[in-house]
Amino acid sequence: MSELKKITYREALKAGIREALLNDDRVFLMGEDVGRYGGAFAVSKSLLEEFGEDRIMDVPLSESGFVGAGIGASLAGMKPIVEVMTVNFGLLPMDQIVNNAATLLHMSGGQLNVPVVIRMSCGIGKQLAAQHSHSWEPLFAHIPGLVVVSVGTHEDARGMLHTALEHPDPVIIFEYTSMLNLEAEIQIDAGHTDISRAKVRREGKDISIITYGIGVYKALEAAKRLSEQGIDAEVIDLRVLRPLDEDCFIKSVSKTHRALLVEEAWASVNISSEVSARIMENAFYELDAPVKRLGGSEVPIPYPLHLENASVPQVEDIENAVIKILRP
Amino acid sequence: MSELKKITYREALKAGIREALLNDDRVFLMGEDVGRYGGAFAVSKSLLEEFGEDRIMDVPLSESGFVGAGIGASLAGMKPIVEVMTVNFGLLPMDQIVNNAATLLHMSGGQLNVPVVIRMSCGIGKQLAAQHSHSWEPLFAHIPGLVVVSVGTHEDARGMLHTALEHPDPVIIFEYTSMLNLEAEIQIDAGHTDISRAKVRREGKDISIITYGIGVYKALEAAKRLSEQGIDAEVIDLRVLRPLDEDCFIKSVSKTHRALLVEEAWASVNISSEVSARIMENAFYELDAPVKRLGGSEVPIPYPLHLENASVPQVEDIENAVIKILRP
Amino acid sequence: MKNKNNLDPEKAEKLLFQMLLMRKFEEKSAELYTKEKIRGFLHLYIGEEAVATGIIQALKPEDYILATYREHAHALARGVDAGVIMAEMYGKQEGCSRGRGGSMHLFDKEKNFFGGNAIVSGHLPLATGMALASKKLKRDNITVCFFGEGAAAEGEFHEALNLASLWKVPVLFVCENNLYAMGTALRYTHAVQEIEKKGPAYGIESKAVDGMDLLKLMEAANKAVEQVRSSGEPYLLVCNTYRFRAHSMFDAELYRDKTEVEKWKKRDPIPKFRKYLLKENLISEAKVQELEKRLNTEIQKAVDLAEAGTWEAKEELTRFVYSENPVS
Amino acid sequence: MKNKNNLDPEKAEKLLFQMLLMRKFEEKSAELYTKEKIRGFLHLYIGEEAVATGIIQALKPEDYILATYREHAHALARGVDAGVIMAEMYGKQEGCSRGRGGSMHLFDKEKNFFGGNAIVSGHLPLATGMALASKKLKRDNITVCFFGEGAAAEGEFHEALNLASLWKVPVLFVCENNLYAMGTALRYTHAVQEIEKKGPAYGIESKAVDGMDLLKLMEAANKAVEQVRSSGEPYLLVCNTYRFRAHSMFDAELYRDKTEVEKWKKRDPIPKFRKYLLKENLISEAKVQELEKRLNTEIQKAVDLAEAGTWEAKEELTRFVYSENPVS
Ligand SMILES: Cc1ncc(C[n+]2csc(CCOP(=O)(O)OP(=O)(O)O)c2C)c(N)n1
Ligand SMILES: Cc1ncc(C[n+]2csc(CCOP(=O)(O)OP(=O)(O)O)c2C)c(N)n1
Ligand SMILES: [Mg+2]
Ligand SMILES: [Mg+2]
Repeated sequence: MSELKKITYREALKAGIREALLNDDRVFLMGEDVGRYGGAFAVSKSLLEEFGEDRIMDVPLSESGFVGAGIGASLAGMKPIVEVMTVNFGLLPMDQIVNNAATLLHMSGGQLNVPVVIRMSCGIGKQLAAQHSHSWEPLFAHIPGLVVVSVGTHEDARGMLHTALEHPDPVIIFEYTSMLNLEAEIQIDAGHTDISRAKVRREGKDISIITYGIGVYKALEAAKRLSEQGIDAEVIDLRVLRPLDEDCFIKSVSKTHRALLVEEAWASVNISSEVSARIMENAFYELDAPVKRLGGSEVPIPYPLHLENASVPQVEDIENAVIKILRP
Repeated sequence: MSELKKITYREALKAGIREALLNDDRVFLMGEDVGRYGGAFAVSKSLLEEFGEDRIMDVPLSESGFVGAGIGASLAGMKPIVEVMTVNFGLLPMDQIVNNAATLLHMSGGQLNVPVVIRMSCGIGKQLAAQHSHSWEPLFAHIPGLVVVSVGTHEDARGMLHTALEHPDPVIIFEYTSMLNLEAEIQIDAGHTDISRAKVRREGKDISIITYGIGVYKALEAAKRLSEQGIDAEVIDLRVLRPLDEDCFIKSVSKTHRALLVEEAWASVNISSEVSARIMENAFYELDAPVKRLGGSEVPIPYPLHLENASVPQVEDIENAVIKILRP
Repeated sequence: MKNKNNLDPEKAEKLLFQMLLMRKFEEKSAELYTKEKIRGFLHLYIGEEAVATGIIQALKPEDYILATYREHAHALARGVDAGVIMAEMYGKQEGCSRGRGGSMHLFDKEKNFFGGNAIVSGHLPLATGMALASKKLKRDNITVCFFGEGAAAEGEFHEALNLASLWKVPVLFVCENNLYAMGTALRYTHAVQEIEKKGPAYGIESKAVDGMDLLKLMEAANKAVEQVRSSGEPYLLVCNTYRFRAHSMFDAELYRDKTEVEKWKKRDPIPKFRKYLLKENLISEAKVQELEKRLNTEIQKAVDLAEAGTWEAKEELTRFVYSENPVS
Repeated sequence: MKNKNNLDPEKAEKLLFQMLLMRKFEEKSAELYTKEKIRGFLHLYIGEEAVATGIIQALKPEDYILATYREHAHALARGVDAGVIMAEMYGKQEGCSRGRGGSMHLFDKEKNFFGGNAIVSGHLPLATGMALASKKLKRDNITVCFFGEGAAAEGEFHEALNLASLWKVPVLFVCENNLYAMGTALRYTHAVQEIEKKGPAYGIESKAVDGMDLLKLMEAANKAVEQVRSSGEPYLLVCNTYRFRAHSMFDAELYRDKTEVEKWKKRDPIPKFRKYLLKENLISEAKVQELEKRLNTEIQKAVDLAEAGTWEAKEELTRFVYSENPVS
């Protein structure tokens, strides 16, 4: 086993982008303020200096236009990484993403590949209020033709982009603004990570906590605390939200017989709904208790910290919910 | 009980719009081709002649612009009915709908009401291929702050608009292109219908078929056929997709102990996922069998009839799925 | 030996045949639509043939073409086989999009024909992006994007043109101004009705041309294409034309006078061009008659191919949602 | 007694005080941000004060105002109490949006101040729609919409201006051209950098004005407002200005030279106006000193109010997602 190094989530993302640019001339990064500003969240800082204007393209505010252009460029042989600064602006290019990127391959009878990668920073946690705190993974996960991945760990921050760029179909990558400064240890030679499989982040036998994104570290922390109370929770990071890796969580639930689904997105019609429905369909007779969900409050996120915190599941909420399921 | 009359779904919709225009001067209809063309599907035919250009406004192709303008007009005291010709163009104004219409009330601390009604024709069934056959109710149903309703019957086609216009918050109405020519009988004095409650369209005791939109008549037809085989199915029309009327379907499932969820939208992360998850959470111990879902195939809808038909649940599929649940 | 309009008999014959084929092909399509061989939406280009013909004759095979849902003529001009197009409109797997697209979604990657796009203005950003790829890859092809005057009201027009100009990429925007967007006349779509006046707001050279006159179109197209190719910068060519037929097969044409249509029919580009060729001795009466005969054979062949075509198996429904060989 | 610029001592004092208040208020806000009293995004208007001041002084109380996330100054000019704004920035329920909005989402319905919009250009369609409502309701108020030059690249700019012109509605579009959209300079945002050249493409009268000179601004604003009010038609006023501070508190300002900033600071609108007033004897030195003192008291009062403010109870989180009195 190789050495570990400490790295922030931001540094991990940046290392992934830099590697991609070094590896393949067809790769370029385009988005609002990715160059001269250094990236809205400093993820792409200094890449303009290193790679030049042709590879790191600042674009005007025109999300539909430049995302569409990225799709077009990918149709014509490039490998664009399009950054939509945050998912909060991600509805503006959504028609491009759905009616073009996700559709062209099928609609053309298999002729046209769209190997574009679209990165969006997302989530809550910086008191940015209603229009800037969205978790819209569920909206994109509804769309066939897209591969939708969620970067819940430093390992994936470092390794998912490469795999996404190798995919011949459009990949949407969700990154989490509130995790950027978070440090963690990863293998010094950490490599590419899968975008087709969920991952068991902690093995356990009493209950499956199924989550993604910001939920992963929260669930791991909750599992740690629960273990002190004699509860052995398994933590599953879904990672790929479409197509879902059903086998992974069905297997887990078939072992633990209980599940808690955790996510920050608004609680109705979200990823957890889908996971719950699939457990219902495929592991109903394995269940010792109904599957429960902890989702985001169904409100436009308010600005004050105490209300923001109350809007999404916290470690204590996960802990309590697990206890309630196991010791009703 | 009053007399019945035969009416097409189109006529019912039109009668609702006409009544709204007659009732309140602040109501106006705006959308692409609603006036001179007579409505893309002839729903608003002759209304321009009757009400004039100020009440029936043809607008340029600019969905984000005119939907946003409708939201603005509602902020300033009007009661706009904004028609987005079909939901297929509904991603273009989605930022307006989500970040403005659904958000302003909460974000302003309760000051700003947005009493706009947005109508969209939707669904599959006319061989219109991938970009023109969308069922995106789930995308809108994910958004708090919106009231999302689905017009699954002639009664609601006639009566839902009025109720929607009385609501002080934004209401999205989904109508179904493929039902426009369908005739049915409704009360001659059919009035306004609820937009807050689901409705049991057929009572039964063996299984609950829970659906909305095009699914309603299909489920009723399947229930009829099933009754000939001695199966007594209850059919629930969800009608309001946000906020869901959970009580209604939980009560039904608690009675029948089995459920089949039917919808045409893509099968993952859809309304049925949410309904299944809620049954899991609230009626798990009532279930005699796992809840099953029949959803749309997860493909961009292809043009040829046989493939189009294969993309969504048909009456036989519902019938077979019920039988499989009841007589495994 | 070329005449002053740069025409020799061979090219003259080819162009005349092309326009006749477009006309006849669409007349046949309309007939087949009423026979329910073709379904869904069918948008005829009849009256506008000079535009696609004039522009596409100026292109090289390696240039990229994007068009709207009204694109049979463009595909024909590009050299996509009439039979393969007809098969597509039948929904047969021998069609150019494997039958999945239908009339609105003709694609032929080998011919660099990129659709067939039915979200109005949705392909403009793609065109800018494809041209960007050409620039980055140092290819010397250009991208040509056809769209209606209605599309120019959409935000994506604004974004795509601004990006193309900022990036200095070789794209020719061809606005087919046929005075109507469905039933909405130009004066209700644009506050400024001369679409060519919009180019300067983006620093894009723009020109309007009589779209009913093939000679004028060829001249304008040759110049525009040459300029885009040599400068590597965008250009906006507005072709003022008229559609003789309804918007689609679902259109009662309530919004315009028959006399207006008749007036425009007097400017039919096909007889005009034929007359010119005869006058200039670039073609003989006998040759014209021969062409008409060849035409009938060609159309018959196309219909035969479509009729003999086969339906894709239902089991293939979910193919091409994702790539089959996920290697990029 | 008014001087040639239509100023009397009373108005002169009021305007100077207003600009000083904006400046001081934001300096204080920056300080409070570093103390973590204010969180989330904070965008300062320092350097641009003449714009909001010059425009808003020309308005009547019944006129509607919409602004961006950089709107403290606009709210102050509109007469929203500084304490209530500060409380909002603290997230206290005494704030003008009940603390839910924070710095980016100031609303005050009574003052006809409609935000506080943080999706760039998302409020332009709203403005067109509000003006449409005024027209329909035969009110004689106008709508004023502030936005940045970056916003003018978005499709919604195109759509909103075209609609406003087609509909002939009384809206004044005020482009605050501060040369940067975050870190993206004007030349990277617009192929044509004179934003006023975009108006004619929509048939909208447009004018550029020195945004650093209150007198010139007042003159231009008075004229523009008068014209919008009397004609009932839109107008585009481009105010060329500069922000002295970073885009937001998360901005290392890598994209511009300190010397450029220093150069612009020499054109600071506040000293310039003060000097002018002193020269013209519209104010005395003593009065200026008195104003400074009043200013400090006012700021202190605002901070005190914010400090003394209270947090909304967590239990209220889900209020205002829908209206509490669903009567329209
Ligand atoms: C975004 C979008 N909105 C609405 C429609 C419905 N629609 C299809 S064609 C059309 C008119 C387009 O007019 P124009 O761009 O002038 O092209 P033309 O049909 O005249 O060739 C409309 C409104 C659509 N397909 N896409
Ligand atoms: C649709 C959208 N895209 C991106 C952003 C992120 N963003 C916030 S402000 C800004 C720059 C806006 O520039 P401009 O319109 O010139 O206004 P300024 O900030 O200079 O006043 C950007 C890119 C956003 N808020 N909304
Ligand atoms: Mg047209
Ligand atoms: Mg700016």
